[in-house]
Amino acid sequence: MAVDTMTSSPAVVDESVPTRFIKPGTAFSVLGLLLIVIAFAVVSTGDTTTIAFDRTLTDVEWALPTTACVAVLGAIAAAAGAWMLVGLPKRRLKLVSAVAVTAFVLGLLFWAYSQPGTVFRAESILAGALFLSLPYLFGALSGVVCERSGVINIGIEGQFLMGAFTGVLVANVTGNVYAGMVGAMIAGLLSTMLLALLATKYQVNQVVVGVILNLLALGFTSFMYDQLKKAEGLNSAFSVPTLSWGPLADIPVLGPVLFQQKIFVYIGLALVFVVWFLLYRTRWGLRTRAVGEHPAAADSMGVNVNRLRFWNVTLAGLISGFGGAWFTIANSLAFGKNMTAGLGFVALAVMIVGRWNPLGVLAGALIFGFTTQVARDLDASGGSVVPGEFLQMLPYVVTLVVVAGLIGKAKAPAADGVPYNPGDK
Amino acid sequence: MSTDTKAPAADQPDAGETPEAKPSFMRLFGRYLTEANSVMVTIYSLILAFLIGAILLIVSDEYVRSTYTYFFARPQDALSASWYLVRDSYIALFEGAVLNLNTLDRFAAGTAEFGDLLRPLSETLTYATPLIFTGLAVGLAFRAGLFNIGAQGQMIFGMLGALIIGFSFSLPAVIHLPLAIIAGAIAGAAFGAVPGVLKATTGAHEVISSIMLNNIAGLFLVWAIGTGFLHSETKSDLITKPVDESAVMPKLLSGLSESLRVNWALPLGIAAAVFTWWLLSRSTFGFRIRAVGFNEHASATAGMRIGSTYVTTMAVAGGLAGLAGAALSLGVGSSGITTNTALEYGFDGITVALLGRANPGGIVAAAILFGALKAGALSAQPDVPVDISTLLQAIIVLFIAAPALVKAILHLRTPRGGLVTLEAKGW
Amino acid sequence: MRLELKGLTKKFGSFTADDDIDLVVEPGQIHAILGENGAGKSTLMNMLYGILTPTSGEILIDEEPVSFNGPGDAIAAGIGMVHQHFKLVGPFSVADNVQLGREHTQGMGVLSAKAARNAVRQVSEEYGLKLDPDAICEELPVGVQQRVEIVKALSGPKTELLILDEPTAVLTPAEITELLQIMRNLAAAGTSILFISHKLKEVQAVADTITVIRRGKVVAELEPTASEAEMASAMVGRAVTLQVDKTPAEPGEARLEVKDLTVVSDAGVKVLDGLGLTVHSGEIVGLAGVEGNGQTELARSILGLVKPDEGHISIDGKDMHGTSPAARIAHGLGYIPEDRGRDGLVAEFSVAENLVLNQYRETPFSKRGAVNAGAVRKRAVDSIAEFDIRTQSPEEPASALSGGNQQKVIIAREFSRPRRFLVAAQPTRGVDVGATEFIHSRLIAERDTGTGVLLISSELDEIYALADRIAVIYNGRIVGEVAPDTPREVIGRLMVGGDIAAPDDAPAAPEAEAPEAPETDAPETDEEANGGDR
Amino acid sequence: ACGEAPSDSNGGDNADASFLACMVTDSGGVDDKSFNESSWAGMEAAAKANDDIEVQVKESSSETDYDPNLQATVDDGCNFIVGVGGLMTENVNTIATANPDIPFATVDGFSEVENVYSIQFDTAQSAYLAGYVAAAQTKTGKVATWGGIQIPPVTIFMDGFAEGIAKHNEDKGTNVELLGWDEEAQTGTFINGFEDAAAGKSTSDTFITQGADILFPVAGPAGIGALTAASENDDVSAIWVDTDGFVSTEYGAEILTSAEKGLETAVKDAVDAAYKAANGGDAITGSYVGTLENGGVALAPFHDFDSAVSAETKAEIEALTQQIIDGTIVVESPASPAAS
Ligand SMILES: Nc1ncnc2c1ncn2[C@@H]1O[C@H](COP(=O)(O)OP(=O)(O)OP(=O)(O)O)[C@@H](O)[C@H]1O
Ligand SMILES: Nc1ncnc2c1ncn2[C@@H]1O[C@H](COP(=O)(O)OP(=O)(O)OP(=O)(O)O)[C@@H](O)[C@H]1O
Ligand SMILES: [Mg+2]
Ligand SMILES: [Mg+2]
Repeated sequence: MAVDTMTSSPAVVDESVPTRFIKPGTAFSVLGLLLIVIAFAVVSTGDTTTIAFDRTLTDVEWALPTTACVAVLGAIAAAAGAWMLVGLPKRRLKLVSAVAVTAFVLGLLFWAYSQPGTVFRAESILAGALFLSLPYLFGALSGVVCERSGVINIGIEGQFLMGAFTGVLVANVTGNVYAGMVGAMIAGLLSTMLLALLATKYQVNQVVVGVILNLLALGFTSFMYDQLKKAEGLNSAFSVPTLSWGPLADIPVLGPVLFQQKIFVYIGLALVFVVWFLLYRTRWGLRTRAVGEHPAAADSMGVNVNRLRFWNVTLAGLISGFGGAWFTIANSLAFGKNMTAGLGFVALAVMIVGRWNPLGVLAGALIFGFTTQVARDLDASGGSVVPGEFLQMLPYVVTLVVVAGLIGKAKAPAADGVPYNPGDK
Repeated sequence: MSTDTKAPAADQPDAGETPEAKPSFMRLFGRYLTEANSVMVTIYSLILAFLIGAILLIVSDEYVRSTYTYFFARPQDALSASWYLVRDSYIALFEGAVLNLNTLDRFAAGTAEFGDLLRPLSETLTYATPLIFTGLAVGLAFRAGLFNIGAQGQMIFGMLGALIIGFSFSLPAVIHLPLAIIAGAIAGAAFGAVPGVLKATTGAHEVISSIMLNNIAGLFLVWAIGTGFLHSETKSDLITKPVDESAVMPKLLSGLSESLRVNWALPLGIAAAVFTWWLLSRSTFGFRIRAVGFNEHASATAGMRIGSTYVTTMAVAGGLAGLAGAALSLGVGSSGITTNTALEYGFDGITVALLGRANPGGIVAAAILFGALKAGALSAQPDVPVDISTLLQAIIVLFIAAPALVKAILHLRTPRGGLVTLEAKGW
Repeated sequence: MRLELKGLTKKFGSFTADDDIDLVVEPGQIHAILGENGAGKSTLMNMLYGILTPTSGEILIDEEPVSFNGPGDAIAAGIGMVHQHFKLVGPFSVADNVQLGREHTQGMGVLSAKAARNAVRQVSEEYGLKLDPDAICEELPVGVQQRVEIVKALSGPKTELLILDEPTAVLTPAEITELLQIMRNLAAAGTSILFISHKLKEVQAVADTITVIRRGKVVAELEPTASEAEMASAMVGRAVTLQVDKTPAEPGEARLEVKDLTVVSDAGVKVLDGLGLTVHSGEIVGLAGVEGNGQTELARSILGLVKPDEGHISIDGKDMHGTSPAARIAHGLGYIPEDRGRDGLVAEFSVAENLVLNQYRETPFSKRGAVNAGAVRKRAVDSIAEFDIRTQSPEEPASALSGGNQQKVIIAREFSRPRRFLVAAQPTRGVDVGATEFIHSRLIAERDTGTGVLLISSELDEIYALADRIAVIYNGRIVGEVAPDTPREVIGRLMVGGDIAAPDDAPAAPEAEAPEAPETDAPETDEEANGGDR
Repeated sequence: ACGEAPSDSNGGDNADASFLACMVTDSGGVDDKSFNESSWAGMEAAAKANDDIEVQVKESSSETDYDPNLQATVDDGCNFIVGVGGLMTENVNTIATANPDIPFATVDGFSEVENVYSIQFDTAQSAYLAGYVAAAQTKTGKVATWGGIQIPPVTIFMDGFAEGIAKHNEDKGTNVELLGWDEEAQTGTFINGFEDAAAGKSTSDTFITQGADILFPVAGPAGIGALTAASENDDVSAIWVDTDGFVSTEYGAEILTSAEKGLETAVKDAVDAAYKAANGGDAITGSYVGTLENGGVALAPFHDFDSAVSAETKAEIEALTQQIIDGTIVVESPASPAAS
């Protein structure tokens, strides 16, 4: 008896028909040509870019001719741009853009590492990059859990501070670094609990609460830090060992990067997949996403929206609190005032770059870790043409470019930041 | 961000309430006091914050803490020690921010001048001035539904812009000073417009781009100060050249005492607040900002250009933050700026804007309150821990943002028209 | 299930939305509730479903008093509800939406996608509601979304009472026929149904009893044999003319010319596909069609919010290529958007400000960069009087107005300035009979002054009442332009992509009681239709 | 603050002392593990040694706080006021001119105002010795230095360190390479702050991967990052600055030696001198430059590394010290203390 409302489907633009993309096409063509110009005009002909496997195959070094490499990479980027200009199937656009961006970035890297004295120590740099991506990873994962349930968590910075501080304190008091990590998680939990309470029970604007919680955490940890200074041995550094996975650690590249790291790395990577699984494969995840997307719908199906939000946000604090421990325990450092240096805010950006998806967040955090590490490496090797400050800007500039150029309007969960009042319709 | 009353969300008023024929003034007043209206919530927030601050002070003082170890044996020790500690601490804050009682005595005895009496107030206003500008920068953007977390970076560029004009020329002050101020505003506006342009053209969220731009601006400042162009010719420390005499903000009360640092940036800030108020509530541009801020779809349907509204709003906000920078580099930092001169005024502007409910008048008041906390804390150290001021700020704003919390703690009644809450857009 | 409400009352603050309501729904009965906008119908249903807590009164199920702490309790008690505003999580699949809150798991809270899919298939087969469990809800046409809502409501552990709050507002005539048949089948199987609708014909067609609510009070109990006029006057409290008087149109020169208009959506779908349409001065062209066939994009292209990929639009003889919405508005384009909450009003702005939302920069409302508050207020006072806008004052925020009055604010705004051509999209959606009557008469008056009007409506009754010419849109194309006396089923067939010619002996009765008619030409399954739609 | 408020919470218990010595920090704060902290230690030492001296400190968060803080110390009735940091010198001069009766001191700055006593250090000298030791001890032939912010009190260490290495290369024919600082160009690696120890750690890690086995961080608390990096790498050690890191940090086992700057003693001596002046002694004026000669700067003991450093190297250090003292070797840095 069903009557069809659609006897014929509407016309669909064929995604495989070539379409022109003028703006990105022009941009990539110009950037590619620029690289080619650099290759021939700026790089001197004899220059080489050295890639070393510094931890496993210490005697292997690849010396590649810089001019040729940069020119080839430039050509790839330019070709991608040209393809966009003459027209390419729409569904290939993302892939081609990604190739163009990668080629351009690699070209710049080849150029940067062509200076005498600079060696691209692939293994150390990649291992360092993974380690440096952790604070962004933890912060952004915590953000994902909160915002997927519809609560904006601007307070990650504050939760980091609380975790960093408490982690050291608890480790000192108990003498056990792992107790310190648990302490950091609990501190994170308690501070997000305040956010959760205000956001659900008191329906306070979440952005506002986040800003306030950051201020509160900064004031509180700085104040307590001064208090603790008066007593000996409450703020001494604790560290965790680097785990080496026996023969696995000797695999070139993979070994040093994956099998010779601190426990924080493994927890971080595991969390990405755990959070992903929980969000997309479990009852909790289904309800969480529903609550973040359309709380009234979830409510009408008997899901207690504010209770779920409360606990999700509270539990997300475990992750960001643990991220706080990275600053102190993972780095074998004591606590210092405002030591998180704004990374919590950057983690927020990583969350958006990762489109509120744990796997995307992993990618975003790695981009950040990598650019930070490369910038530090170039700055330290002293051979860079660019002033150190500009190298340090690299991660931020890359994020800007990625967000503006490739991501565009990222779509947040629809009810993100909207307090839910069960009486509303 | 709006300051509007959410009428429908109102809780139930006390059951069976019937309007009385002619309530006496005292009754009305008492009713007002026990109601969670915005004035009383603000007052109670301050009181609650200072109460919590008192607890922290007591906990942090070793001696007072020790008196609590024998509290049950001799409670009067602990109580009087606590009382004196809290009293003295708050008096110290008050003396640093408003009026130093010592100086008052000396003034009465004829050993201090009237100008000395005003010094705490002058300090309060000096610290409040940049906050007025950055608070306005954040508040204005809030009204267009934009979260301008980038005031810090905009201020840094404003600082550099004003500084460069300030030391590059030697002109009559009537031309030079305004020129340098305008340069600061333009530099801040240009930098502030960037997130607006990115949002309008690519949809990039202004919060991310502003955070990135803040970091970029901070690093740019470090680099710029070290360059030969800006770096001080006489000092090897990381400090810039001083601005020319003719571009220095004249002190407001130098007639009374040279040590009164408050300068003409303060009246400029008040003028900026008045301008912002006019812009928001009287001008057609403000009409558009608010319309877009509340509902961009309806605004677009009514023919308003959303993208250009974002760009202009962010540029104006950036210009205001740029003025904060100009106030610093031509005022207290006129002998050269360092990487620390900007402090966190840009980020504090967010808190000020929230506390002032994105209202120019409220922002000025909030900025002065924060300036007082800062000046008080600075002068009260080492007796009062410096970070108490940050904590007090956070707690005050927390309560003000959460009137429901204040209402619940103090069992206040819901006012007619419901609780006034702060509104800000999500992502 | 036998449901009884005794003295049910709900107060919001000092405002009483429902006042001492008594009601009985017998098992297997279809009980219709009628009432103006804001009469308190949805509030009543929300109390029944546990979303709102009654201020006083009690609910009895099979003579047992019950109290619900939330929808979960109501679901457990055997109540299912289809809400007036869809409660579907857009990015979720149909199966996920249906299982939300009562998930199928394979232990440890891990979801079982297979079980969820099967459950949907089972319910949809049992009731003949075809659905693809894997389709993403936000990509489905509204009609199918409505079906998802019904399947959801029926998927409860033991749904014995079904609440349908304005379920037909967004459906095509054929879909309505289908839904009404489903309701009859369910009732026959013993399910009790509470049915809310503003469409009196539907109520006449299915209801066993009718309760009329006005201002939160039960004002009448009617039999389904009552006439439409009787029902309408019971709802509004006065006599209502359901027929709009109008003289024949006198079309003049072309005011809107659309040629070969093509718009491609972000997803790559041609939402408008070479559409052509002309509207002359002094005529109302009704654009009939199932929602989602390009009406929205057409209206937005005319206003200039959507940039066409191909084609031309000219208004009053001037090509609008490259001009901004502001310029088109200034050129004499009037625009009543279909979604008033989203596109029509700034809810936080006052009524006065909303009345000048697209004219605030023109004299006399602006003076040297400042808004002239006096002029704005004067306009508001005038408009409030002329258009009978029920508001406490011009300064009251628009959000405080009832839906019908909000719509009047938009009408007043568009009718209070010079205009050559008017787009009226769904001008009376969700508006009660009284306000509808008013808006209709204004539209006719508008036409009589020589304005060209494009009336976009998914309400065939409205098209018939107002249009001088009817164009039918389907899949982004105009599939037919017909005279206003064309029979309902012809247009109904056009709306779903059929031919003008009747397939066989179609019944002449235009009303919704002919479920057997379109049944014969439904060769494709719905899964395919849904799949192809994306 | 006000007179009646108890002001003893920071400076011991000399509640009814007659002499109040006050200090104003620069933006690093009193716990900067660098010159503010050392100066404060000197103040506290003075109070500890003399019951009649009370001390107090006010912290600044930026140079815009200097004036009010200095003014507040005057208002508090301080009898001796120490401003820490070269950037504060001008502010100290201004307030000292306005209050000619109060003695002032400026740390790491030079002033010509009558009642301002300048305390400066030629740390290039101790850093020179440290550089020499580093060049002698490195196994990889690479040592690294990095700084907090590029300012004179930092770069003077780096210059001296570079020259010490150059000296070793010249005398011993070695080819030890210094990463992180180019004395000629005055450019190098800075983490743009003194707080971010995590950045210090990762910068140090980077140097280690580049082959450096001795690190010389000149970055206050952020330098701790170098010590943790060294603690995680068996073959890497570090040289600390300002204080003897073996004593002042928890990483004694990683610290080869330290380029000391005798701030604590100098400040304590200044407070004592001011106290004497107030009690009828000579007024405290002029300036002080800490050198190897007067013990104001020094190379700290090797502690745990004592056996690792050869007797030959120790003797050479002795000799170099002597040569610097008698002027045969002049360690020059653009950041060397101003005319004295
Ligand atoms: N949460 C609430 N707070 C305050 N008032 C409310 C609330 N919900 C509904 N109302 C008011 O209660 C009245 C009844 O609303 P209800 O939604 O029940 O009307 P309705 O009969 O369903 O109207 P419609 O036909 O437009 O759907 C309206 O005036 C509405 O504004
Ligand atoms: N008012 C209109 N009427 C009919 N067709 C239009 C109208 N406006 C635009 N178009 C069609 O849309 C296409 C593109 O419009 P237009 O030239 O304004 O875009 P554009 O300015 O190049 O875009 P962009 O500024 O984003 O690069 C044209 O081919 C034109 O046919
Ligand atoms: Mg309703
Ligand atoms: Mg164009």
